[in-house]
Amino acid sequence: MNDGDVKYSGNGTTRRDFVKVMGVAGAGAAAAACGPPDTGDKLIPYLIPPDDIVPGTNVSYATLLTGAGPEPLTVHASVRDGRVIKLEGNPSARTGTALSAMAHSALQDLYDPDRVPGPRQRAADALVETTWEDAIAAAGAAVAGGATVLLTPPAIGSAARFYQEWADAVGATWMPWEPLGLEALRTAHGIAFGLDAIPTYEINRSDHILCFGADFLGTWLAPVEMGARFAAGRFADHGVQARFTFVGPRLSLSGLKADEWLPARAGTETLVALAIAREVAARKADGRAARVEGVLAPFTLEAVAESTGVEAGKLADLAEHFAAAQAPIALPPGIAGQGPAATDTHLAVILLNYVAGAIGSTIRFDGETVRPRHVPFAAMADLGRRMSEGEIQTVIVAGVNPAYAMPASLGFAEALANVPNVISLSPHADETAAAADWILPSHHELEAWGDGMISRGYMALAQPAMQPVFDTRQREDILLQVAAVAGAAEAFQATDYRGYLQGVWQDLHGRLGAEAPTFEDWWHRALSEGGIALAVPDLGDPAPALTAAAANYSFRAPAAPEDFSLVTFPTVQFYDGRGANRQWMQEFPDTVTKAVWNAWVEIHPETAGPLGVETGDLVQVTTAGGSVTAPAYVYKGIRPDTLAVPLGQGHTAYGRTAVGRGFNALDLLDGTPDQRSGSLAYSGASATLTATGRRGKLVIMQGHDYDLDREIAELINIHDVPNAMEHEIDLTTLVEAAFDSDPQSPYRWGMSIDLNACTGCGACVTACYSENNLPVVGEDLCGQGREMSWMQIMRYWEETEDGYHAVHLPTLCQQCGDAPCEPVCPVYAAYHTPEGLNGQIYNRCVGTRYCANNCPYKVRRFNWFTYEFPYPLNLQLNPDVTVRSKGVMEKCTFCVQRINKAKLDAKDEGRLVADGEIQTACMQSCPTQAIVFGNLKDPASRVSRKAKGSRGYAMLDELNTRPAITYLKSVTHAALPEGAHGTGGEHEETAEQAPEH
Amino acid sequence: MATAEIEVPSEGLPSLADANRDISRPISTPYKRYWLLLGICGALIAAAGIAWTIQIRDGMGRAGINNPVNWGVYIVTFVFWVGIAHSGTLISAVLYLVRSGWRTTINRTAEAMTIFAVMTAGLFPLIHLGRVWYFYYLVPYPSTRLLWPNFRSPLVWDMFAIGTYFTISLVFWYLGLIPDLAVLRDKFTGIKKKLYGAFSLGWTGSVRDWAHYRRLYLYLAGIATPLVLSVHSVVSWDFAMGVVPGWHSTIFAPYFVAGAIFSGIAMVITITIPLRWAFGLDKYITTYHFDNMAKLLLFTSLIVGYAYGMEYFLAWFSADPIEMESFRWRASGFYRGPFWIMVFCNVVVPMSLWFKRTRNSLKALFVISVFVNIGMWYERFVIIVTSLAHEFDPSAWQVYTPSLTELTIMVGSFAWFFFWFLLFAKTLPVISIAEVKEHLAHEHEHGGH
Amino acid sequence: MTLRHRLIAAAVIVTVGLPLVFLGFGGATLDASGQEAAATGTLQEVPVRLDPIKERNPTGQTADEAIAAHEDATEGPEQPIPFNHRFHSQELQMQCEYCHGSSDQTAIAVMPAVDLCMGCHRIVGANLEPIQRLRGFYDSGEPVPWERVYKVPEFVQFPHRAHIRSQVECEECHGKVEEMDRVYQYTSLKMGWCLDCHWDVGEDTDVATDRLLIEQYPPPETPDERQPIGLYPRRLDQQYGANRGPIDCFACHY
Amino acid sequence: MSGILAQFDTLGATRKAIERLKAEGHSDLDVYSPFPAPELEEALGIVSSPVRRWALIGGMTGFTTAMALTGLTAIAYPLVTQGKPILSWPAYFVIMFEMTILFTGLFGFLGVLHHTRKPGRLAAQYRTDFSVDRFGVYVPSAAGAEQSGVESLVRDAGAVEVEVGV
Repeated sequence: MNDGDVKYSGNGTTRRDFVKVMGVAGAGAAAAACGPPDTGDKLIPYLIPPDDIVPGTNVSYATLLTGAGPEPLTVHASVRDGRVIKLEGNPSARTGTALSAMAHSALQDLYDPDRVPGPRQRAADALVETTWEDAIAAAGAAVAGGATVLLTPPAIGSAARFYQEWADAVGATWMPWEPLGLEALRTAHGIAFGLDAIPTYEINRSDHILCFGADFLGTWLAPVEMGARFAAGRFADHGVQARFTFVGPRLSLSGLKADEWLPARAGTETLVALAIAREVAARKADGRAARVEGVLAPFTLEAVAESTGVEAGKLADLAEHFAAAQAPIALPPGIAGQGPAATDTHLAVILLNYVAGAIGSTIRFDGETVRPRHVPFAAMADLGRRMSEGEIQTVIVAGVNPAYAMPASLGFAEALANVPNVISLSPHADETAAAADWILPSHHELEAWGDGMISRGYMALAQPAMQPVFDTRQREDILLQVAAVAGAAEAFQATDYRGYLQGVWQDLHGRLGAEAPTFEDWWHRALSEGGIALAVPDLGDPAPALTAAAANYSFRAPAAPEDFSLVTFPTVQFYDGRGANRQWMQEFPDTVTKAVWNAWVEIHPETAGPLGVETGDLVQVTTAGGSVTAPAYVYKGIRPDTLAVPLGQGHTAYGRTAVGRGFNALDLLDGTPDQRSGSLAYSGASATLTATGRRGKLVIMQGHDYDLDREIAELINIHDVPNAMEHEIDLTTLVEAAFDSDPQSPYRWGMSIDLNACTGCGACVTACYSENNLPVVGEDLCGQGREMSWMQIMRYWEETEDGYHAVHLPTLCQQCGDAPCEPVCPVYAAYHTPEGLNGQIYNRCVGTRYCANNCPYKVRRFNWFTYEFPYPLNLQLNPDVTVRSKGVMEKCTFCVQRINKAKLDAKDEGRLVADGEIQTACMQSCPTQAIVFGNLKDPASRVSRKAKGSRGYAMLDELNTRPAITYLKSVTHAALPEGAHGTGGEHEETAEQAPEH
Repeated sequence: MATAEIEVPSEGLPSLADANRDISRPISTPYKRYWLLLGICGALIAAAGIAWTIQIRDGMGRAGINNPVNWGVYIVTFVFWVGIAHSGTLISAVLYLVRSGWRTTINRTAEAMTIFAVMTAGLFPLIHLGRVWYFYYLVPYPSTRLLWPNFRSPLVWDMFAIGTYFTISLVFWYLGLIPDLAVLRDKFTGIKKKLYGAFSLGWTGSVRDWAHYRRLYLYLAGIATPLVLSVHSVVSWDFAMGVVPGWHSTIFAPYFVAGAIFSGIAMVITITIPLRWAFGLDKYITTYHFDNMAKLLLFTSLIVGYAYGMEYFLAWFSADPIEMESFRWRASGFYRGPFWIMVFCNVVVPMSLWFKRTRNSLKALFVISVFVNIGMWYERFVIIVTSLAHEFDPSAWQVYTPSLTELTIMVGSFAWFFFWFLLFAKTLPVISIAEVKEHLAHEHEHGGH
Repeated sequence: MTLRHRLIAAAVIVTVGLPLVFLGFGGATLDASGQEAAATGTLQEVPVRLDPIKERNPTGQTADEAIAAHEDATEGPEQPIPFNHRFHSQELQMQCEYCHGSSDQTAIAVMPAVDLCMGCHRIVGANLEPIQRLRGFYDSGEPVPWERVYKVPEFVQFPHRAHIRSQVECEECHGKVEEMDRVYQYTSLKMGWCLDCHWDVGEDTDVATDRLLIEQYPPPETPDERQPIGLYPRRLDQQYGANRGPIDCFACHY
Repeated sequence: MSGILAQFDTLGATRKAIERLKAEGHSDLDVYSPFPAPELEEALGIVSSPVRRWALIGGMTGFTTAMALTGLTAIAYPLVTQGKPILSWPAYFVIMFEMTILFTGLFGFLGVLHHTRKPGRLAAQYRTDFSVDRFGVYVPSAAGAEQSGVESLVRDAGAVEVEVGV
């Protein structure tokens, strides 16, 4: 929770000293009921009171997360008694308080019990403890030896400058690398417009989004920002919303929101794009069309339909509509669509955007988006070769994990073994660190200084939010010390990175001109606000001209795979694999399959049927790269001739949580790079599939895929929006009724959830874990239906006339006014509060579990065991929320701790709680603002207005439980079958499968 | 009492003294097998005790139950035993009120069964409690928390109903025992005499005492009858008060009561047949009695069968797709096995009782009664588990399979029940001597001249 | 016969006793410890606002006596440093807030930083043995491991700030600390004891919030006919009507 | 001690003896029977038992106690569940019903103990045969003159054994 104004860490020392003390006491205070160390009967005061901290209250520090998925996020680290207990989006950021699931889980990355606790040295086959002095000395000597390579994540800002200077100073090569990089996109834009840039995709302004595979709502470019833009573009209350067409072999998280799906064969997105571009050009017949006539000529609908497996008719309709659109936009293939000819695909999409007039209107090169440059995959492959040929003396790996993220078939890990000195600066004992000779563990982002340009002209500043948990050091400080030993100290004025950073910012400050504040004030403001907006240089023509190279580009025909074509895709929870060490992410139900703690192979029913394969059966997938045996997931959102596997699992190191889960999809890739951009081909490899006949284990958190027309998940056609309401949701009766809340209470807390805006990204779920001390129970217990998540996102299929549409349904306690769970409790542990909440009093609960039986929404969770929070994970626990122990029922409380705090604040100021003053954790972190919380008794509150909207409905309304949560129906352009809400003919057959999970 | 309809063969009619001797014989005679059985029961109880201890240490997770299916074998077995508990007081009270003399020879056994069954059933609400060490939160007593139990909760009703039922049954049973205890007091010497003497409260059989005695006995029979009906109704409301499709039904109270009587009678038969054989009480418990019980069994079986049918009819008649889906799945889904076992044991098998030959063959009767016991356990399983496993929110559907802990404790509960029953059979007259004498006396009077 | 009479006596107790017990459900008094009785006793005596300075009349205790008194005291845990509250607050007339400052902003008890102690004790009483030990802690950078006196269970959320804002006197819960040589747990902290106040806070603690609430949300003219005594009966209503401490479970347990 | 104890082995004989003795004006007879014998009660002129009053009072107490328990505790700490009234009498009625029955039974039992003077010692004139198959008729304090009369009367009625001066 954010206590009013944000503090900055004046001079780091005060907090350090006090943390020395409070670190311990804090642990106890938080670990209340859950076992781990408690200060028990001791009261530990400060030694010296820090100026900016009141014990027992939260202080937020603005800082920067660059490692949480594809986009950098400025966050507020909420610190209680010296421990970061919660991350929230920086309200002043463009994405507001929104965060991604991965970003929330950065806390568990910080408190990972298996982080490297201190410097390590390889002795024989084991890594043994050593001192920083020895480690630095050894590293320095190694660097002095020359032929050094420094591997880091890409960066813009001081870090980039520092690494370059450092590399120059010690005569090393700096290779910034990002596994799921954007090299193909950059290259394509280079070819098309001679621009080395990443454009901004303003889908919020578009009326027809045509996506060629980019999972822009999950894992591509900027999911949080794109989510917000998408929701804006899909705001359906006025009966209009952007049409969304998805082209590609597999429906990704983003694909699930699409109105229509053109299942093009993997690699043939290029052709689809070109064919449509050709049609659009034919219709537009303007200058731009003429420019590309030649290059598009060969790609007629018929020809393309032939090789893509999409009916020409559909293509024609699509082209028709796309050409007619006011502000069309075509999104590139992203990672999952990144084949052996990635640049071609990107370029094809660019041509389509070009002819459709999107360039310069919905796609802008003068937009906010900036992404650091990095070396392509090909360069890394080459590095591997040079290493194995012994050209490299020393490799310093800081913050990347090539030993895992490079396809095994390239033998990068083996090559590492061939390097005399491998020095890892990773905070985690990941695969690369495991292969290192020395580990000099660096701080976690939340413990470190740093900065970075997160959007054009905005320089974000990162400050340590807490005292390091382990004996680690600032990554750049280590490099400085190493440089010093290597005799390159004089290259730097600053002795530590904080000094260096301030130096860089001094320069920035210098540019501001006369009327600027003093550096101190400016710097402190930057620290407290999380960054500074700088003047943006003029970027020239927003709609640059197409180059001749692009106009005469020769597109290669994609090779048709013999058997199956394989698609490997990153997931929201693991991304490139960095999420695998976090329990929250392992237990995070995959946004598409709802599988947990594992990796799987997605197979179309028509393919699985003949093989007799059902979800959970083990199948073997073999490619040129290798072969894996894994449980199948029968998924209708994929082409019958395509197999899809998620990236990010199958770690051999990286901590207890990650090791030995699922398989590493990269083992299936032979590492063929795209010729032009040097990017790795994540899709398009040809694979063979064999059923092993054995039963594997795949835990799916969704019992049944259809809501059987039970008024649970609702989908309507865009034309029905104005008259969508089945029956008036009469707020007056809803909240005035005495039994919903005390007539004299000014509050009836309620929520509205817009299913149309909800993209199923799951940020809310993880936010809830971190706010409410939810335990993680592990794969087995999940399989037994004993998960503890207070909030789950159900993924229900709704039939449309020529397909199906997924509705993501965030399910949490509905805080019913007429709650079935309450009267059955023999001890009043479940009861109704005067403000309309369903109280659940943990210490009163005796565990009859009657309430859970009687809850129609099945949102109550029972503590079947007492779950452990191994140190230091317990440091993350929120002291404002009781940690529950065995035998107790628990559930969502609408973050009552926040409600109570807000009420206290309001009382202090002699006023009522203002609308929007209370944000539940889920609402706070929702990128699309699908969740709105507030006071239903205030007719002017946002939630009241939303709930009155025409799309509002109450889940399982016929039970008359009078939920405080109003769902807003999801809206699609697709035609819906008469009367049905999507049970279709599936009812019987699917109802059968349900129990077998 | 009108006893004319009793057709005990006048030939070889035991004398009153015979009655004393025969009925109290087992108490003095030693049986090797008896101690063996007692030992086995003890061992099983110990095993269950260990299982429970482990569950308390680790948490309810030791049982197989999960989120949608929060109640499993524990509650199933609880309802099962409450059901068993019913025939006892029913036979005693109701048959007493309607003056069916044939109850005489079995009421003692049946009442004992009631008491032990309630003692067994009463354990399960505790065993299934997540935090059993806080069970006293359910007890209404003035505490520093100033909090009281929620009397709107069916679970609290349950507590009161079961408690009352146990107490009243105990009084009823003990009252019936007093004269017989006096008999034993006069029969034995030494410590036994002292013990039986103490418990017989110095009963002399004075006619004045008999007057008060008969009056109270009548009252107890009177109040016990509505009590019997109320108790299992309350138990059924544990479910019927819920919104769960498959539970939320108005026929539950009569349905459960009938089921309870059904299972109770079955258990009486299951127990009396070996008892009669072991203690050689053929003279007192005759095929006539079994024939009557068999008829009652058949009748209740028909009611139960009707209830099964009616549940489906109502599901269809309600036209509620959720209800319909729930019942469709019950018969064809993951738990179709238990469902059809239930139907076979409770509806099909008892139909053989239409034939007098079956009713009069003790072997057949024994087998059938065992089938019914099994079937009734499965009935509760089907009602509780399948309903919960297939509720409103399809994405929450999840099946449940019992864990070893649960099964151990369930088996233990049977051991616990028979343990007490064995103790009873060895220390107290299993047939009401006084009442038997009453009948014999009248027989002699009539048969005499 | 005596047994018979006992039985009948028991019956009478049951019949007459039970209803009486339930009528007397005022509760806490029934099985409250002596402490609670004491606590509730002093509650009535405490005037609304006391001027602490006037309250306190020094008894001329010397530092050495103070130390000795702390060590000899029987109630409450002995502290690592024999800190004497009586001496500091009664003899030296120090305010509670001087050391336990920001209790009004936070939930947890605020212990003074060693730094604060040293503020005086660099000079004052520097020769005393306990003070030297204190200095030892300070110099070695160790905090003083004070023994905890009051411990609210983990499942209770107790915000000091709310109570201080409602003008609850420190001593209503902590007792007359200025008369304690060694601080001991003065009140039971049992739920019933909390409720004694939460149900019956006086009218003088009315604050703007509640007037505002009443203006905006007047009680309904027609009480909900669905229940005889109003669905949310008096006590719950009045937590909005006057500045009651809430008796809603969720106010403290979550 | 001048009582006379006569033992019979049939119900009929006992009954005859009682009727004659009463006709003779012996009202305070103690009659023992091995099983409940309404006939003998009739003969002795016992029509009803005060136990009924005990049961009635018990029932009423139970009902009111349950009412107090449920109602008062609900008001003591009023908590709302599912919009049900604080005083949900229909729900509370279940409790009242059960406690009514409970108290009826218990009070009735106490009543019997009270009126039968139980627990207590065995009367001097009690014979263990009474718990087997003998009926006993005890005529207390028959003075010398009457003794012979009573004795002959009972023998005449069919007493199988007569003890004088018990």
